[in-house]
Amino acid sequence: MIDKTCEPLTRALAGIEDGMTVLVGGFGDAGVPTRLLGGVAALGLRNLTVVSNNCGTGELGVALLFKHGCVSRVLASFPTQVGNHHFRRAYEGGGLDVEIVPQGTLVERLHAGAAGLGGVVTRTGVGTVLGTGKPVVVVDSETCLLERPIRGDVALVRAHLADRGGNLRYRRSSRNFNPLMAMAATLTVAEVDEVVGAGELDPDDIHTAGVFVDRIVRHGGGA
Amino acid sequence: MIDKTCEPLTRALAGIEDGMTVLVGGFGDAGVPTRLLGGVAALGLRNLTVVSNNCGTGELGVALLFKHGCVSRVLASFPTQVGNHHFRRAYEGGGLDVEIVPQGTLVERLHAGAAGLGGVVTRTGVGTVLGTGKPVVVVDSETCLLERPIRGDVALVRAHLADRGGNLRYRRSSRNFNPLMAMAATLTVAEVDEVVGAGELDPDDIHTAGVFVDRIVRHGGGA
Amino acid sequence: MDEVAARVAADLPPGVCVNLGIGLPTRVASHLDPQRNILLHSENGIVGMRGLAAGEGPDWDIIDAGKQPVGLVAGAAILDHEDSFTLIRGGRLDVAVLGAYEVSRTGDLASWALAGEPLGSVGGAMDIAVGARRVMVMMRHTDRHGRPKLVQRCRHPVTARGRVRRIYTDLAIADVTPTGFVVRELAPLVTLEHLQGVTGAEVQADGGGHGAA
Amino acid sequence: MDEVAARVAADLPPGVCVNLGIGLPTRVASHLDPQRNILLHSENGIVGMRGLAAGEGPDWDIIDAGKQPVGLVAGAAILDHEDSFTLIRGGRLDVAVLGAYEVSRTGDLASWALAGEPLGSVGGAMDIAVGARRVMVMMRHTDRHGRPKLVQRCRHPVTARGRVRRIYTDLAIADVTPTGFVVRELAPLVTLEHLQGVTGAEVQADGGGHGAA
Repeated sequence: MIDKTCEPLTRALAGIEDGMTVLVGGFGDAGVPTRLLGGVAALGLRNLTVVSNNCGTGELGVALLFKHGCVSRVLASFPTQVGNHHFRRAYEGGGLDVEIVPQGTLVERLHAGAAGLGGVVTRTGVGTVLGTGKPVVVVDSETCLLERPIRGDVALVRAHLADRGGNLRYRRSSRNFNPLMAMAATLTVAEVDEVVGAGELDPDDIHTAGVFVDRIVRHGGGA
Repeated sequence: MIDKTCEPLTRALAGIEDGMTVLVGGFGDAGVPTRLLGGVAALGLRNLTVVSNNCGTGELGVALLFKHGCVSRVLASFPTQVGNHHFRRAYEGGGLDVEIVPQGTLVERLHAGAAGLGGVVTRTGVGTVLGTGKPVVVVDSETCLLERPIRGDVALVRAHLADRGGNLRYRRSSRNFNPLMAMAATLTVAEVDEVVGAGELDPDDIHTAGVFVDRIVRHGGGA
Repeated sequence: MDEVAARVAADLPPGVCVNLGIGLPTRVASHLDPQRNILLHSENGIVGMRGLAAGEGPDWDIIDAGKQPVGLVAGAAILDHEDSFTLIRGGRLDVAVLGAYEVSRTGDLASWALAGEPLGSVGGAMDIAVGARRVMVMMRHTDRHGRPKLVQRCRHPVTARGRVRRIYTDLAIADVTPTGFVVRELAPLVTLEHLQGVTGAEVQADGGGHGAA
Repeated sequence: MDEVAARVAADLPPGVCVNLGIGLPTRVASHLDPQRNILLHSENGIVGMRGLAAGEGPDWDIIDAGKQPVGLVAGAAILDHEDSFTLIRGGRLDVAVLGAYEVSRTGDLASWALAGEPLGSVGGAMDIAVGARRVMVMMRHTDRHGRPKLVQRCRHPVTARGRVRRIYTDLAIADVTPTGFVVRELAPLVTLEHLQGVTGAEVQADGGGHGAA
């Protein structure tokens, strides 16, 4: 089995470039790959499209991407939170395009991207401003929106355990978007608490198969 | 937590009626709920629509539904196998409508049924006889089929472990279609090797949440 | 609003799976009778959520949709977001109790953004409103300026059309029916006339078996 | 066909994730060099499959797509069908080696049903053919009646259009190119003229750097 652990951080982030679409796991502060995000912010990248349920609070995680002006477009279900001053500032400064996506539609658009599907057919958003102007499909006389797949050039995910081959386990509700995003990108980098040897995770206990994961860094490592 | 274990078998199958759509977990002989299927066959039901990757071999499992003339329609990706004489006989006797569904399309149609989506947009099957006559959606100038959701009135699934509240764990590749089908039906009945108390499965180790499971029977129990 | 929360809790049928929206509906949790086996769902992937016990420290990997630390009941399960929204839209979420800015007489829900504000946060609300088998709203009867929140047509951006079945407010319990709002109960000392005065659409007295309290 | 299987195995780049179709392609597995870290995928939910070791008993919960018992390598993962087909169609299946009834000069694959037969079994073939990053076919050059299986247009029902990139047969290795079949290698003692005689479409000599063996 190939060893996917990867240090230093800059090596784990190699290939992430201006203009790319970056999927970021997490919900609120749970399951957010803070070390990876700190690393991306430090690279000084520009014009990233970020897909993340929230837009970060405080001085950690996704917030840093806004603080350092890395983001030109963000897709999120819940951007407005107390403490999201870096997002607010970026938004109010202009030059940041925000697309509000219903959380379940975000899920299914990521699933479509992950699974090579051409779109999502959902009732969610019909008759609302978030459905306005979108193509519709009528199924059994019910109107549904046809939503587009989301795929990342990169996914940054946060897990609890990994084996060297990239098999991942998450802890509690920090699982959230991480498994889905890990499958929906061309390059997937995981930040984990602990790395064990190949075969030390029971095949039935793996949440994300290593085949979806390209590189692993430890949560506690340096910048 | 409610105790979902349910005996005798006839009680676990109560409410399954002529003409219903029944999702049956399993791939080949792995992960097939044989006790539940024996029970359904013994009920002498008629005109069932069965959704199952395979159509059974020998004298066990899905084969019994064909043997006892319960099925008028079947959706499967791989019905033709050595030893499937009961399916063959039902098919050649007429009165059995067979819809061949590509395995990954079967997966996504079940997912759409499970997740309340209006359809599936997939490249799979385009330009083949299985795509002929189906509605298409053009996404970024690529033609995709629009496939319909599949939802069961009943799902019969096979797991290894359950807790009393219906949380399930599967063993090895007997997992296959079972988690998906467990989520895609109105009534889900699980056949398991062992039942443990609520709280004895770690919340991170559950493959199918008990909220999707209505009744549990033991694999070793009587007819 | 704690009496309202208690009333919502008492009205939930035993054994159901319920999603409580951020804000006021969260208060329903502390009024649930554990004997009635009600399963709390949180869209970020918990089935079997509970409030933290007195003195129980937070585990920041276990949070609710409002990003606050919570606990897990015995028999709880963790889901990823995909299975969590499969539960929501696929028929296994029996009841949603949501907060709202407005509810229209046809059951339209406005809960995710304010009219004229450039940004809103929809979260899982649209999926929950579309997917839950029964959508109930728990809110104050009027906004902080005293304006009606039960209205003829929503002024704020809509979350879902025609999905709300029942509204619990500090003044009344009303159902959305084909003929509009029907009052099932009035809070103590509240008259139908008073209620009509603070409601933006016609409120009908209950003609059926549910006598006004 | 074991030499062909060995050749396919040798041509697989190190570290790739590969799906081997039922039938002949399965034989590739026993020729893989363990040092090259090739991950075998089975669509019924295994990543990291291996053949049973000598004397190793079957575990009937661990089967391949052909329903035969197999083993798991250290570091293997079990997936449900949904994640397994996400892998297939989503870009993480690097190579598929499939069996075929026919391959057309434009890369159409016919592998799942015979012309005129009322029933066929498609299994995962259509998804794999559409989803794998590189689709290769391993088959005999002619059918049991000696008829060509590399053809102008498929006579049998098609699995996917224009997806096959390379074909390994007992007589040759050929690529599907914009101008049709180009022979990359001939088996020992096979001439291009002989190959053309048993092929249903034009076979072109390799004009590039891949000298015919």
